[in-house]
Amino acid sequence: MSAYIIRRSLMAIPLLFIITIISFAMMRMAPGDPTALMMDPMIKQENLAAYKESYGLNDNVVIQYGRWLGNMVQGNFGESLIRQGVPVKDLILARLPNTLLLMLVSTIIAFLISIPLGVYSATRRNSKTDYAITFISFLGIATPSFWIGLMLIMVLSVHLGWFPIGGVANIGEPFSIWDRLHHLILPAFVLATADMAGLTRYSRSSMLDVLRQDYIRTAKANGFRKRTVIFRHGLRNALIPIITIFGLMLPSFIGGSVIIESVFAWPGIGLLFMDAAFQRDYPVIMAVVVIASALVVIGNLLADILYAVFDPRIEY
Amino acid sequence: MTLTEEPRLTGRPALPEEPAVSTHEPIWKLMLRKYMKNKLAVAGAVLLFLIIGAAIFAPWLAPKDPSQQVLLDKLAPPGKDYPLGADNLGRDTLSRLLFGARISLLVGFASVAGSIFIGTVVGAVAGYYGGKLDAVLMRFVDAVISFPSLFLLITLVTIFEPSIMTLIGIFAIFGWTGTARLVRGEFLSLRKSEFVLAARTLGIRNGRIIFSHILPNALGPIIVSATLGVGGVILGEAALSYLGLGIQPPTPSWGNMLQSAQNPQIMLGAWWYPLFPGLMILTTVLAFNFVGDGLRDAFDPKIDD
Amino acid sequence: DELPDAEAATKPDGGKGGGLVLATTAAPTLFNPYYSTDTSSSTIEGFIFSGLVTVDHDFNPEGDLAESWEFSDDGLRWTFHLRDNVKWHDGEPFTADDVVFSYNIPLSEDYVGPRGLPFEIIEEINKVDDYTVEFVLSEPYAPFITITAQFEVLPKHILGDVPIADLGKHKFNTKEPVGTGPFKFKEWREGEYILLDRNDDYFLGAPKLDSITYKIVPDTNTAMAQLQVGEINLAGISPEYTEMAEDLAQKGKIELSSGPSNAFEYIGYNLRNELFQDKKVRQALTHAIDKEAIIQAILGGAGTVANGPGSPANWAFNPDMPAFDYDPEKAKQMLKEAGWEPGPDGILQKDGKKFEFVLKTTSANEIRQQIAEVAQQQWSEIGIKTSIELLEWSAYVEQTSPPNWNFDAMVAGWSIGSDPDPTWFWHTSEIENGLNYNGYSNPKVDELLSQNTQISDLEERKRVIAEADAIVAEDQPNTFIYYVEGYLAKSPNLHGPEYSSANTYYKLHEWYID
Amino acid sequence: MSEIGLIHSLGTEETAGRPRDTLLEVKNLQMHFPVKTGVLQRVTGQVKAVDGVSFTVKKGKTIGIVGESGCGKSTMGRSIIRLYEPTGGEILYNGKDIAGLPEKQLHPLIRREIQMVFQDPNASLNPRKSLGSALAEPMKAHNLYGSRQKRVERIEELLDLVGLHRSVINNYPHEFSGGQRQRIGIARALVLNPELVIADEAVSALDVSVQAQIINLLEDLQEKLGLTYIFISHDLSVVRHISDRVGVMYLGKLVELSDKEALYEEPLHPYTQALLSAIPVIKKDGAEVRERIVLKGDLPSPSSPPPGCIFHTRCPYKMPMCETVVPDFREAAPGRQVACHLYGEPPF
Amino acid sequence: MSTNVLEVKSLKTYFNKNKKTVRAVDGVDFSIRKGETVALVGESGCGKSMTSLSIMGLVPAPAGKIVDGEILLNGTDLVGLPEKKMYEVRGREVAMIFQEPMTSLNPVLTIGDQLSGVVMHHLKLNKKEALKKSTEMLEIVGFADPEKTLKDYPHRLSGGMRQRVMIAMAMSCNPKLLIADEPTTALDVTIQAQVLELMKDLSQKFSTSILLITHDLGVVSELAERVIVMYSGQIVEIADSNRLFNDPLHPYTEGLIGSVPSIDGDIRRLEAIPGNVPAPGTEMPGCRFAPRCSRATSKCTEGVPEMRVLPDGRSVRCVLYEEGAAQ
Ligand SMILES: Nc1ncnc2c1ncn2[C@@H]1O[C@H](COP(=O)(O)OP(=O)(O)OP(=O)(O)O)[C@@H](O)[C@H]1O
Ligand SMILES: Nc1ncnc2c1ncn2[C@@H]1O[C@H](COP(=O)(O)OP(=O)(O)OP(=O)(O)O)[C@@H](O)[C@H]1O
Ligand SMILES: [Mg+2]
Ligand SMILES: [Mg+2]
Ligand code: NI
Repeated sequence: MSAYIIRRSLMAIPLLFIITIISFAMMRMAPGDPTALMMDPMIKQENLAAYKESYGLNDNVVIQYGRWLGNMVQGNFGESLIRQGVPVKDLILARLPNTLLLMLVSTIIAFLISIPLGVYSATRRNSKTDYAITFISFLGIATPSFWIGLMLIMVLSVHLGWFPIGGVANIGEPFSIWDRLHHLILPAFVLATADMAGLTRYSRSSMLDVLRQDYIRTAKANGFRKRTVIFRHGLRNALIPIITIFGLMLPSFIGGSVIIESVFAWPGIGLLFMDAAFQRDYPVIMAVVVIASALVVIGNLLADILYAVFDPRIEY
Repeated sequence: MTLTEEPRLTGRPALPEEPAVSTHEPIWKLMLRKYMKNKLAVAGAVLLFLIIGAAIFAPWLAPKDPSQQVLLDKLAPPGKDYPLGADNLGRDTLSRLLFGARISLLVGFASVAGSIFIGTVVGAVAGYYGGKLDAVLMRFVDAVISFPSLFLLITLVTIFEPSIMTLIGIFAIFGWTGTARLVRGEFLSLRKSEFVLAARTLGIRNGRIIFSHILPNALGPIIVSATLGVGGVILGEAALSYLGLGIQPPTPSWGNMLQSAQNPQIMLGAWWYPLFPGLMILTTVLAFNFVGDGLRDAFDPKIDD
Repeated sequence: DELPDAEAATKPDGGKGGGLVLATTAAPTLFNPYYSTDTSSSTIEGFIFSGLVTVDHDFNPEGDLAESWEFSDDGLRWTFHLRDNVKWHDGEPFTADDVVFSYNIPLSEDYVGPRGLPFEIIEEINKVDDYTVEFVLSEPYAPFITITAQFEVLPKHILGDVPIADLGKHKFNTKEPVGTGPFKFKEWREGEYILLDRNDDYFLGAPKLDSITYKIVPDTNTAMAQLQVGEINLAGISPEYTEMAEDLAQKGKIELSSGPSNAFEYIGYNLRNELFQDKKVRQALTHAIDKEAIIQAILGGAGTVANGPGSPANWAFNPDMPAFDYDPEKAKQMLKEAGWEPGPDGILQKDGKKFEFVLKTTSANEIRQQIAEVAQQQWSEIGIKTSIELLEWSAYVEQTSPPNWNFDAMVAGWSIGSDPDPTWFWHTSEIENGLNYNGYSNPKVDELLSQNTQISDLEERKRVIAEADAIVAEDQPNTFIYYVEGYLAKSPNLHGPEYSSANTYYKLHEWYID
Repeated sequence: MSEIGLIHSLGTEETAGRPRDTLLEVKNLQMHFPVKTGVLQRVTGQVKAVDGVSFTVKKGKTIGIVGESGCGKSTMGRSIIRLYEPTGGEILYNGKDIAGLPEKQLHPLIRREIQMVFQDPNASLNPRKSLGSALAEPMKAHNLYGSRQKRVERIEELLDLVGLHRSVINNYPHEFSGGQRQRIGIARALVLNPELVIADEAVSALDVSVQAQIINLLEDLQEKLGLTYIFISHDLSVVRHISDRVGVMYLGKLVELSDKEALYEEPLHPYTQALLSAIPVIKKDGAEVRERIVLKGDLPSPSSPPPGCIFHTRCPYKMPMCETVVPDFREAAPGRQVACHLYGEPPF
Repeated sequence: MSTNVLEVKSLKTYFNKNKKTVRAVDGVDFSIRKGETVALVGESGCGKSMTSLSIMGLVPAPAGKIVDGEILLNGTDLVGLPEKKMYEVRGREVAMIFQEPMTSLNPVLTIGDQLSGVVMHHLKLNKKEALKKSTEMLEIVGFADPEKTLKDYPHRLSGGMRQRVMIAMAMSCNPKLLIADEPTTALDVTIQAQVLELMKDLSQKFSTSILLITHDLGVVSELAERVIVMYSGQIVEIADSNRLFNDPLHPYTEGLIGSVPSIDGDIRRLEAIPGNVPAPGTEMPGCRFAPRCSRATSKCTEGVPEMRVLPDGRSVRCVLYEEGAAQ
């Protein structure tokens, strides 16, 4: 198993390599450069030139990529072009935990809510509850998540004042779990909605598939109660395909985090990326891309491992 | 008993059979019947029909010129002059919604057409020929999937100004991987199916096998994913609009009309302005999902009750 | 995390205090005035550091680290007398050495930063004694006091040994800035906030506020929502929110103050383009735009119609510039005179060429976007076809600025500095590398502008600038649209702040919260 | 049936040294599949699905191949029709080796002359093609029966031949019963006037009564059209009914090949004996009852076949040498070949 | 009467689909005595499985429903028995094994989990006892190393082994009736022989009654004492297995037997029954086999012939054997 993990991780390297090349090329194709932000009557062109020179922005793109890659391989993401003198690593480290926390919690929410709903819906196929759950799931899929987020902020935060309007914690207060949760709940929930809806649909059909299987008939013929049949004999089988979905969901979670982070002023790597993209802070852009792709790769690896844990038929 | 003395299979006709079936029902009718059973799907189809119709006939249906500004009527509430109110420059929301439907649907359909095309070609080639080609193509798909697409999207939108064409291109470029995997899966299993083997032993060429035997049988899932894809793109455009990267004004799209919902001043003072584009997006995506769901059932041979 | 309120009990004059919470949508970059260019950084630099002089609410220079100053009759020698009671946040005393050190940074060969320009006129800086410095300028330069002398001073005892080339990336800028200002740097949480503590040893007396929290939010909408629920207690209101702000003020949730801000918005024409080379055409284009309607519809009234450059917020403003009021008929008439006749499709034509062009602006600014839409509509009514191109900020800057000048017309705005010198915008010498994107060139204007910075007499200078502005207004290289009206919202319990386009944080140390 | 005579004149060029009536000669055919394991799909071994099979098929005769599930019957059939590229051995069709030929060269050689009938009547027809277009397609692919009219005539002729009503020409597969679909499958195999038909479990999926119809049909067609069959089945009774010679496969190898009568009367290989005895038979009065030999254990995996004689793990007559020495496939009696050490010293 | 473990009386199980009624089981009567093995034969779709699922109370709802009839298990009518009571019957009183050993075991649970689960459920044993019982059962069905097998997952076992596990599971609670729905159809002949031997042994050992469903007449002949022949939802003939094969009464039975190629008989032409089984849901007056019957007369289509018990105990549903019909 561990050999498998190592091999899988090694396989991810060329993947990441391709991704960095594409990103770098794209990024450098984008018009404008970091000096766009420095539009100011007091700027002297020579100063800008010196600035570009000092960050090597005048070099050939290939050379720049080579330099970047060389540093990256040594774990050095370079320094921000905008926040001069600040290592990109510091920026990432400050933001990444927030994004991870948000993703983790919303994944948990999504799974905790949608799987039971889906299973319930499947076992009550064609009942009123099934239709209701189906309809709500569809609504969840069809509503733009930022819209839900904005609505919730308007109602719950601005009007009722139940939740803070953004951020990860109250500023200047000592760390408290409650405070963290208070800030976390809305964004995590909203980030979870779209996937939650899809996941509910998916677990429903997965469970329906399982309920059609022969071994379920066997369990029934053995006189097990409906609940036992569903939970002991059906659920684990139904979960197996859902694990794959988990792997596939990750990219959308990471993508969705950009939007949710900006709706909820959540200082994660998504917001960092947005800023960096607009400011053309190349080292930061590249670092976020690498981290995000690595997250997806890790997530898929995790999904594979979970798959093996849940499905005894998979052997390494 | 002398049954053996009456060989039934010699002579012509060998075995007098009644025509196999009394009702000659083509497959599409069968699927239509399954589809019609899904009430939500029928509702979705009707809705889509209406929405697409409205988009096509927008110039005739729209009460006003969608770009005609009456600055004094800025954010007018729904009423006689403006059935659904006016926007922040005093343009008629209903007219803009109708013309916006053209843009949103165009982006949706065109980019999905693009991504389905790419995905189908890649998936078909990978699935049918298998082996190294498959491995290489699938690694490539993996790379694209692992790409933090929204991030790249943002980068792309900054490279190419977010015109309709670039958005279509961008969504197509990112949307195809799912289709590719799906089609590959279908092809992998279908290419081993006996009717494909039979076609091969009959000397039918690969091209014809792919297009005439496998593809029609893989069409169901492709169409379903396309249907859901259009909804996804419409949502995606709205999300990009939220970040200010969607279809750019003054061209109306539902996404950029909804974008104003961010503004608490409008949300609190003129809720009707973001409400209607929001509802349009919701209904349309919902309709696409219902239709997709219905089609899935209709195409699925397993579900027959 | 530490409790900022730890020393709340030891507030100097009891009762008053509290924390000021501000919000920005653009995170600051670094706290070193010689390297940062963005407003967020400058604002915070103003809290942490002090300059030789500052300006009051009306741009009048006022001593800060310098108690007084004088200049020689030829306007070349400036002598500043420094306060002798100023301490750096780390307790070291502030002296003339610090000033000499700081002002030499941009003059150094090795300097890699964006602030070289205003220092170009400085010939040398001399320490006269510990509390006196003398600046020698290469030529008389009127804006010296309000531009250059405002630069904040850095501590030599900390940075003196750092090679100038490395100064931009020094951790002083981001991790441990030490200044002489009313607030001390405490913490910078990446992407979240910057926290400053009161400097009890501030030379004008300990501030009454305990702390300043400078929050980073992703967009104005969030900032507005936070203002509404009191999560922030001071905010500038951008024009699209004036109605909401007024509403909130009416409900007593906030208090509003307002005034003209030192900026103007315009549609600029690329005079390199044949279409716009005829002055008459430009004037006609202006006649076609209903500025008043724009102000009402898009800004909720928060602006005044502009006829020419400048701003009513500063003293050099010329209220009597030629005006080209909204008059589409006249516009058509003038265009006809210029040879533009409607073609079969209704679009104006001249010599077989249609009057159509691209109007660029940035998607980063919703107001400009809307102005573009309105302009497009209003021009279409006189037979001019425009298409709007919205560009993401960096791309926009790159396309419109030297050496590309890739635009026909653009919706933009300029904010004027503490000194109203218009040279930057209109002087021919500014075409090649400067801000004169239009490529506007008028010898008379050049002459006036060259004069203006040499005149130390305020009235005389005002007259020269006014004359230049009037010529520009007549030439209409831009359709000047409006002068921005600025709004400042504060929570009712915050005392002290008042809208000012010159210096929002004037006398910050006296602000307090009940 | 004017076309039927055509093929006979086409396919009978003589090759030196080959008996006139030998249509197909399979020599030491091997088909090894790589085994890919794990999620990484690395090749970790070989499935020896077919491992050195040799036999000849005479024109107009039927050879039956029996064996348990997974012993490589289908793989062998598919290798012969070149759905797979064999990893070893020769397939001499009309004296020409087709084992390694690329598809382009196969097309004129065998795609008309060798056809296959598949097991699953549901899966072997394209659900989206009507009967008519399914049958017309191969004609178009080979540029036969040039006009539409001629093709329709041919299709009607085929429908008559396999006992389907002409009116169903536009119907789709789902509108037919299993037996009817199998008739369509047979009709399709006959469209191109083949010489050799490989029937892979062609009747296994059918109900007994329908199965009998199809078997009778196949027999009639052979008689009428002079077809040669390779009939693959796991059902020994069916194979006995239809074949002239029968080969018994075990783990990718032929263990016994013999004329039908001899094989069923007196099976030589212990595996054949066990196989025959295991078949449940309808006990009618007077019918003799075979003594049942119940084999122990399961079929070993073809990816790790036992050394020596592949059957030794289950063989009731196992000898020490069986564990190490691979028995030759040799003539044990006239016209009978067996791979077993019990028949070590030929001839009897 | 008291020796009958199972009595099925005029059982009707219908499916409602697309407003069409499919009479999957259309008035079936039969009984099984204690210790007896009865075979239910007939072509695909004739209602064999539905009959057995009706007994188990597992007719796929809501489309399928027992609309009429009684199923008496030791005198208790299972039709309409509350679901709670049925839990006690299934697996305990009536056990069932299915055709597909490959898919009938839960792939994610070990053999031990599945086997001991049943035992714990019905015999109220604790985990340890249940495992012991499971080990015993595996031994009985011929596993050499039952402890190891308990820890295995189904995918590691071959088809024959899985079917033996299924049998062990079915027999573990010592049911009165074992329903085996095509238990060997998916198995190879040599493996089938093993399983058939096992079933023979077990039925003797535990004197369990067996309802054997199959379409393989050889298997019937091997295992069953009595045979029930079904055609299109109805029973057409019931007879002792010996009599049935030697002297079938109903033309369908006759055709069925004639269709099977013989392994050691003469190589004659097979006596195929022409035509097809009527499509489910087809309504027809009279005998359902009439359209395929070589001996059909006009009488056949007039009304559904009654099931008739002949003096020698055989029953048949055919006009040929009706009172007064010419033999
Ligand atoms: N494409 C393939 N790749 C890898 N292994 C294969 C492939 N096809 C067949 N095999 C393996 O080869 C062996 C023989 O398979 P084959 O299908 O020829 O058996 P068979 O005798 O036809 O069995 P059955 O009676 O079940 O059809 C099996 O172990 C099978 O798993
Ligand atoms: N879920 C269902 N819905 C509708 N009809 C059904 C369903 N299951 C079975 N039937 C119908 O009931 C009839 C009897 O089916 P059953 O499964 O009992 O046949 P069988 O004799 O067991 O056939 P086989 O030998 O193929 O297993 C069939 O004609 C079928 O059409
Ligand atoms: Mg096979
Ligand atoms: Mg059945
Ligand atoms: Ni007879």
